[in-house]
Amino acid sequence: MTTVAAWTIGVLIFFPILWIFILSFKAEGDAIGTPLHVISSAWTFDAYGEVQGRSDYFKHFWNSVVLSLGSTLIGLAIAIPAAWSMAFVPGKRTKDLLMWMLSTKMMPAAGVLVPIYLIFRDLGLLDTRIGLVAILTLVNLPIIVWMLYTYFKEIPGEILEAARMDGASLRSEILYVLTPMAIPGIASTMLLNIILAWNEAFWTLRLTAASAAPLTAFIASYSSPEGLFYAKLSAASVMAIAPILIMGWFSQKQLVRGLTFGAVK
Amino acid sequence: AETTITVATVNNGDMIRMQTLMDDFYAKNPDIKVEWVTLEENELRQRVTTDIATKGGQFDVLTIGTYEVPIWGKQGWLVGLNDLPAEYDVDDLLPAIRGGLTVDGTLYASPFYGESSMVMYRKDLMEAAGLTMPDAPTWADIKAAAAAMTNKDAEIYGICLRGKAGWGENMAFLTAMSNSFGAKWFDENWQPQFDQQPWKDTVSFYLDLMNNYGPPGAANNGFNENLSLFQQGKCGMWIDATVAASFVTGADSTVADKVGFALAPDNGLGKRGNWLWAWSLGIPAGSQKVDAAKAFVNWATNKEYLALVASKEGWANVPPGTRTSLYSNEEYAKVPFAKMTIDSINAADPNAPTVDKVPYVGVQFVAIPEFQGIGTAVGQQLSAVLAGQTSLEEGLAAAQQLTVREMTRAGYIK
Amino acid sequence: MGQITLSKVVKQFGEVTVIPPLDLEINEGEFVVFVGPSGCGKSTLLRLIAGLEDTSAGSITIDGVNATDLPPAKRGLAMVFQSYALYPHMTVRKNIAFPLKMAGMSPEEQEKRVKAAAGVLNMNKLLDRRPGQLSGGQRQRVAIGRAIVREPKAFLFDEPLSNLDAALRMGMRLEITELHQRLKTTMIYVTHDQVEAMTMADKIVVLNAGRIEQAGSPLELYKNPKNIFVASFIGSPKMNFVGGQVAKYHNAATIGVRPEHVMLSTSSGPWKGTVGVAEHLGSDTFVHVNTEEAGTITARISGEVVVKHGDTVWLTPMPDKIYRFDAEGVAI
Amino acid sequence: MGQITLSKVVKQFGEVTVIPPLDLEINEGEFVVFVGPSGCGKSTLLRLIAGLEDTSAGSITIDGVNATDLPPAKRGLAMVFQSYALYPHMTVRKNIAFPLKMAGMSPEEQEKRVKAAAGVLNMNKLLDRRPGQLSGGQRQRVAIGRAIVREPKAFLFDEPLSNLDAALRMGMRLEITELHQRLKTTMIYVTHDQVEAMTMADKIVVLNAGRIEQAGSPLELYKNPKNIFVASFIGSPKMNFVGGQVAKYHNAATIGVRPEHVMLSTSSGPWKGTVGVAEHLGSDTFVHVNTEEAGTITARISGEVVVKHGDTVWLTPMPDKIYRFDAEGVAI
Amino acid sequence: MATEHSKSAGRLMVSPAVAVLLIWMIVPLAMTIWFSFQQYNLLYPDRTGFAGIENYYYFITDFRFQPAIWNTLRLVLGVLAITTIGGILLALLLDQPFWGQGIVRLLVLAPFFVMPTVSALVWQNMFMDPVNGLFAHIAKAFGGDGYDFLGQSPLMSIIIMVAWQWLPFATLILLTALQSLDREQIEAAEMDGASVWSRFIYIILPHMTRAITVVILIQTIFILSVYAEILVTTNGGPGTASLNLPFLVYLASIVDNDVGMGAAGGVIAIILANIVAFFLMRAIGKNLEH
Ligand SMILES: Nc1ncnc2c1ncn2[C@@H]1O[C@H](COP(=O)(O)OP(=O)(O)OP(=O)(O)O)[C@@H](O)[C@H]1O
Ligand SMILES: Nc1ncnc2c1ncn2[C@@H]1O[C@H](COP(=O)(O)OP(=O)(O)OP(=O)(O)O)[C@@H](O)[C@H]1O
Ligand SMILES: [Mg+2]
Ligand SMILES: [Mg+2]
Repeated sequence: MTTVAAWTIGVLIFFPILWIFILSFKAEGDAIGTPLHVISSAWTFDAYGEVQGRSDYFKHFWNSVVLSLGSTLIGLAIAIPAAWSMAFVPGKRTKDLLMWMLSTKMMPAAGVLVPIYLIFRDLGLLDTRIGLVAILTLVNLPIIVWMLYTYFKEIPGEILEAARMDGASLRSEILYVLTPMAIPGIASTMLLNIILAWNEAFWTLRLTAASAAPLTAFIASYSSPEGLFYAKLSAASVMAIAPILIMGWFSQKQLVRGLTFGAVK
Repeated sequence: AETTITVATVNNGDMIRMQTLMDDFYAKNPDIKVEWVTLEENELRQRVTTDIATKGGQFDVLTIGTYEVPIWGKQGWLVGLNDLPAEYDVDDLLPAIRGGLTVDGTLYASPFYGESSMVMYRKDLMEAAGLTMPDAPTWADIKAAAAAMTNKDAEIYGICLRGKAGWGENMAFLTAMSNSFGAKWFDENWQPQFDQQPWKDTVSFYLDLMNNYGPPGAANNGFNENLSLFQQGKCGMWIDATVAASFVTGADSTVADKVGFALAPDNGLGKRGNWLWAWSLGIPAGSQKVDAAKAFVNWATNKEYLALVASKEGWANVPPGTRTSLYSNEEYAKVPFAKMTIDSINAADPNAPTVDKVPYVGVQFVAIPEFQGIGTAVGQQLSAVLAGQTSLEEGLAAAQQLTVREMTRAGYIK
Repeated sequence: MGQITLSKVVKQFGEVTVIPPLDLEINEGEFVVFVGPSGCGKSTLLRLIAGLEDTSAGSITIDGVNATDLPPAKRGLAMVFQSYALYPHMTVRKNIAFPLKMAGMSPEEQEKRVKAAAGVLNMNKLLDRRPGQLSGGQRQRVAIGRAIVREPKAFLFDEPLSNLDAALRMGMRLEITELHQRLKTTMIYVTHDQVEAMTMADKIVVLNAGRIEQAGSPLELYKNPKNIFVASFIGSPKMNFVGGQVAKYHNAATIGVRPEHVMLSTSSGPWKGTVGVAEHLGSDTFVHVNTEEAGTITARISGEVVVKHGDTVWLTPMPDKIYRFDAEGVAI
Repeated sequence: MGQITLSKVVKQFGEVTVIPPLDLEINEGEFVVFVGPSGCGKSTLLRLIAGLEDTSAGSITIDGVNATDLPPAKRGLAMVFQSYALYPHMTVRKNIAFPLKMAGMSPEEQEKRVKAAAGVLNMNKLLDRRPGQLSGGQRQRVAIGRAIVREPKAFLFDEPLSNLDAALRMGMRLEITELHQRLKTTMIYVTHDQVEAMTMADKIVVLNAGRIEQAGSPLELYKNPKNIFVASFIGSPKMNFVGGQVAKYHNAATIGVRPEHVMLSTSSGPWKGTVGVAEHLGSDTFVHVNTEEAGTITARISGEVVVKHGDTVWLTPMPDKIYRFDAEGVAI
Repeated sequence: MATEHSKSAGRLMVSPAVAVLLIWMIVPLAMTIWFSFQQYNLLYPDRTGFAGIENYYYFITDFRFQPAIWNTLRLVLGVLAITTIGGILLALLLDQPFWGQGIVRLLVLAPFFVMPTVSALVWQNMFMDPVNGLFAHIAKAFGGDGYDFLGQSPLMSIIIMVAWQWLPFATLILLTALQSLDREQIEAAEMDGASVWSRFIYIILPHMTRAITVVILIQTIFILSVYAEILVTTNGGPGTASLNLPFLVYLASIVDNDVGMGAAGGVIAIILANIVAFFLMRAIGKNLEH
């Protein structure tokens, strides 16, 4: 009973993804037919062939990897010390600071595009991975800091004190004791950030041209082509989301634990 | 040394096809490498506008339309193309198209393909209904035909028209249609005209057609959605871009051999409801690689390229609507929609688009920078009217009000 | 090595004074236990000595050197925390070696010392496990190992046994005592368990609201508590206190008598009462008697006595074991 | 009210049999304690009685009614959990009133009963706090309050004191005992602390791997343990066991002697040894002696004796207090 | 944890990071504020200068402004309602033991990884299309007509798309919270005679408050700035039916190329977001403590 209900709902929620997966293996003419027709018609790799022929998937894929990993690592490097200070040497303003950081995430990106574009132009960062890494770092930093902060707060201060008694300098304390202890938290922060960076579709589209464009730009060229496009769009979508989906599935335990933002003790 | 140029282009079929033919270009220009940025039309326009206005310099060749070229050319943002080599044969360009891309005697972009709009219809359905479509129909003919062909139970809708909001979507169609009803955007003092009878006539006729004979969800149908519907045989008629002709008669279409073409309808007022557009290649003034860019533009838009496509993909797939010579080519004349396309293009006059005199150029748009925003906002209003969310009167009143406001702010209305 | 002197040490948190000026002398090799009720400042005092908190005033001298402003690492003390504060991501070996690594010792030397410490604590087999794979008692040992390995001038323990269950507690108590007998290093030990204090300490320091109520050897405190507070804190079960007429008769505001010094009779005695609860431990019996004259009195009787709830009994305090206190609670 | 009978009760988790067929009779008003090592099935047995687990076989009768298949709420029993399982988001008042509210009682009636329970447990002032703001002992009381208020046929306690510190434990132990004497309701109490078992129980049930090793009054178990398992479990400090020659001499495989039955002399006795650690409690001294003949023996001496680490002493077990066990560990 | 030594050393070591962080966040904000008072339209390079509050004035008096505010709120509340209620129900379901629990978890989690653009495209074309969409096909199979989701209920359609993407997030946080509930508490309630429903209302739901709070907070942050889904599907229409604040800002700054007005819109959006955040923190912030 539970099994049936849970599976039904699980499959329903997953269905859109399953459906584009199926459509991506159909000919365009078949893909637009009734569901029964879709299921029963012939399977083909044509859509994938066409998509790959039309755009350089691997370049976009590699850019996505570099951007999401790069921004995540830099973000962590900045956020770990900041979160350390907030969690272990809190001031009166710590909570406010955190809230303020989060509120900057609510700023509509469109409103800042031109200023950023101008800065990027002057610094020669347009269409470079470095520039995008910087922007994605900036965009996701509040979330990273917050996640790490909630994690660090759960680490007993006694352990850091023990390290201090043991003669560790502040650097050693963070490097040898805090960071390794927070590995699960850091890992899930990384995962979430990679996902957010991978799916970010405003800046990645508007600050890149050819060389730094990630998969979001790749998918943007399929959003309204001419003629029948269900199969091609499905194939492109599958190619764009598959890597992150697979990564997410493999690491879901980590991810879910970290996603709770300290909500679950 | 090798030069790499970045080409921004829309994801339309003809452009995609160009990307598959690059071997020819590399053979002829071994030291130039081309990087593509392919985006959806609106995305591309915004992306390119930001870049050129801020002199970001990320692109060396831009795909832009007849709306941008006059505005940008005037700003000095584009490199003049008067010095293209002789074999480019600038005089071969269709005069209407060339006129739309020229500012003060300088050609600022080279047309890749040009289009107007026309009626595409199902010959078989017309026949079954006992009707024939004149080559130059009136709106009344269209309505009668739509009524006759509609069979909702069989999922056949008499007419498919654009309803999706956007200055390049429903407003392109409606503005062109309004021209044939004697309507206009602005009078000679830049006063918006949505509160006048001709606009009301236009929109109510449009609503009448769509509500009675159109497909469900038309308020979200743009070019592409309608194309899908037509290819599946669900539309009796479709009034849209002439380039669609090659798709509805192409391989993906279930009705390829049953399509007839006619000029866009009129109302006896001397203007037909068709537009004029050309996707063209321009070079931003900030480009560091103008020579390479010019070489590319020349390759992509001269006569040889047409021949190249014809040899690889057949005449039906040649980018249409740019050159006189194409239409005098006998092979091309066999293409079923060739004549109707050139007739449609010739029927449009960007410099005198409306029945009355107006202070602007552009058939289905108004070539001022504010038009994108205003057109989109008005488009939303009319889309809401089509979706039944507001009434015709309210929609037009809102359109009038917002247009007045924006034009006042921009300083046109003193 | 291991002589610690606190003079006029004060600690304030914001407005609140947790430790008023306090003087304390800890001799070399001594096992000093801080006891006192929760919140009385035991941990704070220990942390001041460790250098984990700054003193607000006063000075701390370690082996004759003024250590008041030295950082924790420079004081040469080792601390065992209540939670043990083991590094969960390191093996036992790495945990123990950590202070040596921080001191920049060579890996060979580290290994040698770790081996030695592990030998002392009998945990050679555990070296490659992680803290998560250890039982409470084993963790405790690792924490001590981490302290030993640095050969500190003194060990500081903050309630190291309070997370263990009763049985284990007893064993670990013995181990620490034996360790002290072996190493002869100064140890400062915080607890609020008076059995621990009694059995382990050379010197007990009884704290109350940051003040030292009394300091001395366990038996001294047991035999001559300076005041009611100390008397009630030392000894288990707790001393019985009686006021009123009975006390007046002894020329005191309050008298105290320990349960082990109360004799029980089924026939006669000065205090008559009914048995409330009788706890039969086999070896002893704790009888809680509700008397008219003296309120509820607990008596501890060796071996087994047959009394039940509701029985009428008579109690006699041993006359020479009666403690007398004045109205301020100070012993007379 | 409160007569509970288990007959041939079996509990299996999957393939594993945790409780083999077990019979047990609990009389009305009795205070029964289940003791045994960790994992022996104490909690499981309690939960079977509560109805939180289904029996795999056998039947449970409560007050003559077959309750084997009744849901927990219908059995009329109340349970106090090890973690107390207080509802953290409700005030103490709401916590205590919860069972009444679930029973559909009117708010006035609820309030009346809550007040009464709070009075019994002396926590009128705590009613508006939340569990998070209470100390361990106070939480314990709320948990008991929640149980009392329903006037259950029997109380079930699962190690209710194991989260408290030693001092508090003693106090709460007394409180529960007094409560039992007042209410005279059947109580079933699980612990692995034998001091609790000894002091509280009318009847102790010693469990080992789901089997009942021995059941009887505390003193019965103290005096006549059926086997080594029971003997070592009951009594504190633990009984000393000696095998080998010494045991053979007593015609047994093993002999046992309790620390309180070992006499210490500085001059003579059968077992010579050196003092390891001497723990001075004031009232008693525990002396741990390493003997040649009998291994390490703990002796408990009343009052204060002056022995130090390393002293040579002689031990004498009281001859009539020697327990003899055969090779299977069964008492002879 | 707090000697002057460690405090000052800590501050010193952390200050560069915090500074970088602050600069990173302040620079765009300051530039936005600066531009919001400037005349700056990309297509009019020569019209520049101080604009006073004109940009703000025009942004706020735009007839689309009010609908945009309401739609923003509706969108947030709609998605929150679906995801939290749905999330709680799903969490309760997935918490039961059943065959294939791990796989179902993965299935439920999947939408969280899908790019908003892809999700919108897929929903719009393959599901909600009134002629070719799957829903239309299903309706037709039962003799009905395809429903014009995006034309007739545009905002609802977008809420569905966004909710689909965020439901996994809510479900998994709530599920984790549910699993952290002390079993003994449920058993205690059972002993106390609480029915399944009472247990849910009085024990389980209060236990999840904190998790629900986090779900609401995080989702609000992200949903307040939803824009890709609207861009791909309805462009805010028909009319203003699905226009939200970020999209209005997008229209101003990118479609109109009016940088000044876009910046003003951005500033207004931030102010409103902070007001929402403030009330949110007031209303539920205490649940986040300890
Ligand atoms: N960082 C701090 N800020 C403010 N007050 C503090 C701080 N640390 C401790 N205190 C206060 O100082 C007093 C003494 O605390 P301390 O931890 O030393 O007590 P303790 O004797 O160790 O108690 P316990 O037996 O409960 O561990 C308490 O009242 C406590 O509230
Ligand atoms: N739900 C369960 N599934 C499988 N085995 C279980 C379950 N509950 C308990 N057990 C097993 O049953 C045995 C008895 O467990 P129980 O909790 O009754 O022990 P206990 O005597 O209460 O121990 P403790 O003193 O540690 O609380 C243990 O071996 C335990 O692993
Ligand atoms: Mg303390
Ligand atoms: Mg148990």
